[in-house]
Amino acid sequence: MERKAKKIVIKENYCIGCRLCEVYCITQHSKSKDIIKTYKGKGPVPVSGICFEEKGSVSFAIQCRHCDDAPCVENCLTGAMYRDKETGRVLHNREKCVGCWMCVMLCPFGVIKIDRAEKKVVSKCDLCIDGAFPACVEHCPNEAICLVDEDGKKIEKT
Amino acid sequence: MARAKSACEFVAERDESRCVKCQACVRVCANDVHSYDGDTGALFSDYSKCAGCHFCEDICPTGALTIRRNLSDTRENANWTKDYIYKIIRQSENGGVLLTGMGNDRPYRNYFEHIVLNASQVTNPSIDPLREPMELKTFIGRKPDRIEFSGAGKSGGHVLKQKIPPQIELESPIMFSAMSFGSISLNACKSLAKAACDFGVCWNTGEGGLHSELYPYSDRVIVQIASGRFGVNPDYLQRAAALEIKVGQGAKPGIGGHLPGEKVSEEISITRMIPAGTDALSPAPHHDIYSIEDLRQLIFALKEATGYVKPVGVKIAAVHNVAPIASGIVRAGADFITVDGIRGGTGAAPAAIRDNVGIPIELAVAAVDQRLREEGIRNQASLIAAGGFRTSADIVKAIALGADAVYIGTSALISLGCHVCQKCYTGKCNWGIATQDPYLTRRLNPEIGARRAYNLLRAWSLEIKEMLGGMGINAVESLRGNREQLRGVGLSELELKILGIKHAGESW
Amino acid sequence: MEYGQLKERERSGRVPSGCGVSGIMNRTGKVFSGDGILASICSMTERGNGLGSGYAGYGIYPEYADNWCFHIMYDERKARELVEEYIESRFEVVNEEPIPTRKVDALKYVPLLFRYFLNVKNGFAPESAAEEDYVIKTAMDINRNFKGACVFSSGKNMGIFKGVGNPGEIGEFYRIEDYKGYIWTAHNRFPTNTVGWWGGAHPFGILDWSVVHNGEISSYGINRRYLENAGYYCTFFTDTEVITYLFDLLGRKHKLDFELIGKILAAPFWSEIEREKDERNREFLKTLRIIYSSALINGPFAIIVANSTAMVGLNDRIKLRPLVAAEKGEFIYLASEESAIRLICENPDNVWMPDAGQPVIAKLKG
Amino acid sequence: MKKTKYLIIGNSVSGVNCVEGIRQVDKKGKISIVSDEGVYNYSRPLISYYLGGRIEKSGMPFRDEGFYGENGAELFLNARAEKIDALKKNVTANGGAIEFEKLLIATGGRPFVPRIEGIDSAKEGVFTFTKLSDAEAIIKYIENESIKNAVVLGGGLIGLKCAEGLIERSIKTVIVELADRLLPNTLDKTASGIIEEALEKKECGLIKEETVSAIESRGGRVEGVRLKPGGKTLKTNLFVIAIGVSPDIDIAKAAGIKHGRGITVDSRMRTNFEYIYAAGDVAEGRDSLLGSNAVIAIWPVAAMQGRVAGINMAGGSAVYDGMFPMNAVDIAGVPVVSFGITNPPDTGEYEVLEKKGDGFYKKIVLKNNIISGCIFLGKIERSGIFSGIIRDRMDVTSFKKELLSEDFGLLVLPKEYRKHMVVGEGIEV
Amino acid sequence: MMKINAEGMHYRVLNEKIRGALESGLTDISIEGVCGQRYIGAGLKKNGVCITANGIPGNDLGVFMDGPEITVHGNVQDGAGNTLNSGRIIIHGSSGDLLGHSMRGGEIFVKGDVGYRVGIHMKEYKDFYPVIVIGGSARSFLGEYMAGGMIILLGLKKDRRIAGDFLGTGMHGGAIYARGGPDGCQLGKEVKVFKVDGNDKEKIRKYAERFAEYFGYASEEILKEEFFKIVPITHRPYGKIYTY
Repeated sequence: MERKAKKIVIKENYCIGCRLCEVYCITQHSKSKDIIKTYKGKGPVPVSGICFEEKGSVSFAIQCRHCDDAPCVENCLTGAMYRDKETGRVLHNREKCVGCWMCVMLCPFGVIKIDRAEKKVVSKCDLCIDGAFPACVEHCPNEAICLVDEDGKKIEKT
Repeated sequence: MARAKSACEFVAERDESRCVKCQACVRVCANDVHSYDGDTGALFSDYSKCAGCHFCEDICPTGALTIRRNLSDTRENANWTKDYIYKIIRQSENGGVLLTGMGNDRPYRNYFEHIVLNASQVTNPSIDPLREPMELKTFIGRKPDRIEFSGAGKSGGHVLKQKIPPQIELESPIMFSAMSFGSISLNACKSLAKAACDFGVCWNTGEGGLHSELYPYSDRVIVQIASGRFGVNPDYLQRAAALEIKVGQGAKPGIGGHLPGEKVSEEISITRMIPAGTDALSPAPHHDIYSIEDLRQLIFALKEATGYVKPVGVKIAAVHNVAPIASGIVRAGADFITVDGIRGGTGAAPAAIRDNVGIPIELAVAAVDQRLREEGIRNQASLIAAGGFRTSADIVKAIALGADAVYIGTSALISLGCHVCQKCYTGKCNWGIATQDPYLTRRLNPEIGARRAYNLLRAWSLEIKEMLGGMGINAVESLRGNREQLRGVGLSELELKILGIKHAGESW
Repeated sequence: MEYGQLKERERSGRVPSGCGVSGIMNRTGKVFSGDGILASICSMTERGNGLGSGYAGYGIYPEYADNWCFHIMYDERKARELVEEYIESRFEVVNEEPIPTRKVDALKYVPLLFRYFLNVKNGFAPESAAEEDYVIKTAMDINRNFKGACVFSSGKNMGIFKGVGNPGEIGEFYRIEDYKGYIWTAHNRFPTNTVGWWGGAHPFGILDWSVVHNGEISSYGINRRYLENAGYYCTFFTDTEVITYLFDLLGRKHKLDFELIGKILAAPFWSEIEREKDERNREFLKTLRIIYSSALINGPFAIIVANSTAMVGLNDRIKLRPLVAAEKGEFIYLASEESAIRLICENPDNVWMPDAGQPVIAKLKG
Repeated sequence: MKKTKYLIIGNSVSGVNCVEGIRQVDKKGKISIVSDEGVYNYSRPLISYYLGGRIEKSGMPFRDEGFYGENGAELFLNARAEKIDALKKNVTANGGAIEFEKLLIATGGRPFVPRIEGIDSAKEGVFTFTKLSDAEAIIKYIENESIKNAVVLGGGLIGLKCAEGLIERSIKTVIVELADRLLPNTLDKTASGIIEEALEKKECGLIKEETVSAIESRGGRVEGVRLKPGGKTLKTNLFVIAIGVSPDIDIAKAAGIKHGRGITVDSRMRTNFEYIYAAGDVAEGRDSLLGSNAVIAIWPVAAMQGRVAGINMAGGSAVYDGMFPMNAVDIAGVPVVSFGITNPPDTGEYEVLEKKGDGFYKKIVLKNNIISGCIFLGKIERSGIFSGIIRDRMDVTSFKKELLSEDFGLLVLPKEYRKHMVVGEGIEV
Repeated sequence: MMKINAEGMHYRVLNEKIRGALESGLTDISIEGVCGQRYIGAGLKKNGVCITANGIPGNDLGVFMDGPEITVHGNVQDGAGNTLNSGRIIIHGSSGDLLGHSMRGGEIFVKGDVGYRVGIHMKEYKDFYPVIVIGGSARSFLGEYMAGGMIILLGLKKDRRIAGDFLGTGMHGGAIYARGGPDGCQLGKEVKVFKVDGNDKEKIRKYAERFAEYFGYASEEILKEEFFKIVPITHRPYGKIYTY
């Protein structure tokens, strides 16, 4: 199994609290992938895969760590939460999800978002599976989130 | 009702068709210009608080914001401009001295814009600096007039009779000006320090002391010894690449400095070696230098303290008598002399001083270089020019006028994000530069800052190489003082004479 | 345009020029006629434009070997009177005479040309440089302060002959073939920006230094200010003038040998210095370059420098101008083109191209 | 006699994780699994969703079909393990014996059925609810008999989930719970109250502090149940007994394997026989909050124990350092997550922080500034952070006042802890 | 075969004679007493023509030439083969600076050493493939700005470094092959040294054999020593220096 694990590193000392990561995450996971259309269009605005935290002058944005021993994957009752064999990413299959919240309970980072009405996990970072590069990383104005490979080497957008 | 609300200098225009109400602007403005009303879902902007720093404009993901000058104006009046009127209004409110930040913003003649450069055509070849060797290496320090050596050594080589006085070696004749930790954030210091080290030039502590997180960059630091002597101890002197006695700065010749106690944080307190929360006061003069011979005493005190292995320089503001003063400084034993022109920047200075005291660096460099040459002591000290270098061409011109190297301050800060809003003294720099507020300082990621400042050094060095190549010169030392490469445009005879250059149209 | 105006115009500003150079030396000091140098320089007609040529010969005045010899050109009789009065105030005049010339129709403006064999009035201590400084001062004073006069040669047992014309014309005019010397250098000038002035032709000389130069130097401005700092007055505004003074400063005053002068004028690149393995040598080279940074000659040049003891060829450090050297027996040849050597020395023992910035040094034996 | 290197009894989460654990260490050794069920694998907790019609059977496996083949594990379905010969190292199943080198007992739990009057004569309409076959039987019964209402005995996790499944099938359901609240092991009265309201909206009946004392049947078919102590009779044709499960230890007991309530295991999931392991609902492993062994019949524990057992069986080294009870559940549209001790004894050792809002409730139970348990109801998204804090027995003194805050997150935690959470690249603080 | 004695002859006269001879249909011209005459063969466009020059031709030998072959018995001065389009120059002596400046096609063989900036800005185009083979050593800036074609540097004399500094500086195409490798030379930042592959060896063999034939060497001796290839590592080494 060839897998090149990529992770997003959070540099909390440099998060400026603008929350643009969320804006770009939402846009990237929208139908149009255009900010203005995403927010001002008719369709529903997607939920970002990012948990933004702020306390006093400190803030950061955290998203799924794609843990090597991901408890959300290991304990998923339906296999909705799974590890993509090719990329090593932890991904979520909405179709399979029944909303048992096992993953929510076990994620020590608390980064899985739910939709109560639908009874499904609604959003979880997929490292922008549709894009070449995670949108939050690309657009973070202060490089407070960076993409690294499994050796911790920074990956730049090419 | 003489009271007036403060002048709205700027307006933040919001294009509602583009605004997606992400509220990034609300979150980032340190001046609280923008606000979001949860009830109505509307965004408001209070222009009166806007400093014109453009941070919100740059952060807005949809380009919905544009900062413009507020067009509201007073009646047209050649003397009583809006600026002067509002200054009086502001002063009438509290009876205080007007403060400002950055360099002189008055429209004095900028001689750089009246000097043009030469290029080779036919009679000698221009050089392609990308492929052919092009050397910008510069040494700062005292040089002997001639070499002294004893005949052939064992291996047939020459043996120097004595080492030449200490030099600092620069890969490009551009250094970062003195900017203290205090006047700028630690992240800004780190950015510049790292860029300087990565590029092989020097940075300068200002009189802020040397924070321990900056130790990794101390190989290339010029430390300042200023009137407040903040952070000065043997360790500080020992770590440095060179020492600089700060007598004056271009933005406020004859004026001291004052870092208010509320900005003296724990970190600054440690670095400056003063109790946290107390005012850091730099007296106007050094109270151990009331005359030139006292300067000599301090220069040699520093040389003694550091074992004569580091160049010791003196920084002065360019004032009327700059050339003889410089000569005196060189004769007092300085290894380099820094002259800071009237456009030199500052974190805070009385506007009246900043805008009216001193002379332009172009004239000062020309006068000092010429004076030192006339006295036959030009070799004895390097000349560093400072104060308002905005482009590589300014640097080329300064070097051709006689500078060995230049200090860049404002342009370095612009590379870190500064938009020259001139509000440094408020401590609310949205770009995380001229502030100690942890919420704001984190905005300057030193990794990015170092990369950007490095890029500026690289870009300007490349441009300098291009200009040198055009002149058919492949080592910057052949530009230094080479005023033949300059011509004035639209300058009076007296100005040309002071600059020591011919007018455009005159051939060799 | 009158001759005097030309001079003023040329002397009011710097005059760069492209050129051909040639030099011959017999290292044992055996003198030989100027025929060879004449033929050699004349073969490189393409390198000049008829606006200046000249020759320097060493060993040509054996009968006045111990006297300073000034070659002076005058615009007019009045200038001559004033200058001679000044010279007499400073020197004992052993002999004075017009420089022998032939009439050459092609030469339209010809200044008054005189030579003076002189002794300093009050002797100086033998080893001191004071006498030379005195001579230089006199020559510079005349060139600076006397309108219409120009000292263009001021050494001992050597002479410079130059003027506006092609090398053949100037050679014929000055009767170069009549002189015998052990070093000859010559120049064929291709000035830009000007129609040429007699005083501005090469070789340029001060004391027994003479320099012929091909190229234009971009560092002129700073080289000149550096020299002015060292007490030289640059009155000719030519590259050759500053090169000559640099040799005088570094060679005579700082007592550096030609190898080192080469390393100053055509300094090795920093990258080359860094590659020097011997640390002491590296330190020396670095120091040399730091101290003499303003003496670096930047831009293209190929020069032949001579004094009474040596002839030296030197290129700029990236070799932007041509220079070829050859040896045959005790003779050494330098020229811009190999053909200019082959013409007068059909089968040299050795022909080579000097490395950039590496001086070719031919020293007088014994 | 068949031979295998690894034999696993039970094909639920422990068994499957055991296979993966073995394969982490031993890529080749033969693995055999015996299961008394007829399907290759499925998540037992999903049976309520199946009952409710929210998922198909095809959506129930927690490993895909290729799992056994890919891992070189032979699966014997409908093969009930009848006997373990611990000394001879073989297991009798389906009449044949299988010889093993290492054995895992992962027989899970068995529904607890209390003694109720008339239970033996009620052949039709009385069910338990722990296996897929139970759900299938209920569905079949409902469909065949056109059942319209039901009574579920037990307001614990199984009962509630069963009730929810029935409600989704439009069966009018009444839950009978002996305690004074729902999920008595997990929730307190406040939390229960919120869920009760939600159930009420879904027209689900709830009778608290009562139990079923007798089943009334006619012709072997349930007609109603009688309550105790109230004595009231509820008419129904469908009665589900969903009080809970107990460890299925009979076979182990017979083999002389040491046990308490469940099979006693050490930190490597070994029984008193060094080549026999146990994991999951049948095992009595370490409860990190109690500090002693206990049966914690929850999915994550079963998964973890199965994996640890597998690694150790294959010669690797893994330690199960104990877990604690935790539950995630969604009842009537109310998501609930709970950890550890949520109803502390009134001994004065415990400190309780709680906050109730519109549709949400949060409760933290502390002992000596270390969290013993908590309840998140309504808003559960960041609750996982507590799983780590409780596991690591972190002292919360420095951020106690933030514990109930609306925007509780990682930032509230001390920097050192954030560093500790992420080994290597992750969060730079 | 036509013989011209060029002694004392101006280059205009000499070139006039050469052109005249070619126009009259001659294909073989021998010039004696060449000494400094510039532009020999300048702009000549004709195939199958051989010019032999005995002596020292002046600058710009064969400039803009397109077809003829010039053999020089003697050294050549600066700029030989300048902007050569096709044809061949065989030099039995050494060369001055700028040999093959901007040459687009054709071949130059030099028995001895070459000066500075040899092969500067050589470039190949369609079927044109310029080649310089140097028997001795080269000075600095060999192959500067080189954009195509090949330079083979044999360094047979071994009396000095095979090349000077700034070897291949600004090079963005073509290849320089150095016998024994460019040890001790400062390379341009755009190039790196690689081992030669079979393809390279074939090319080297072809030209080494020709070199040996012209100058009387044994090609096996030449090919005995290992060759190294100096080629640019990127086609756009300066892509990141401009800001738009």
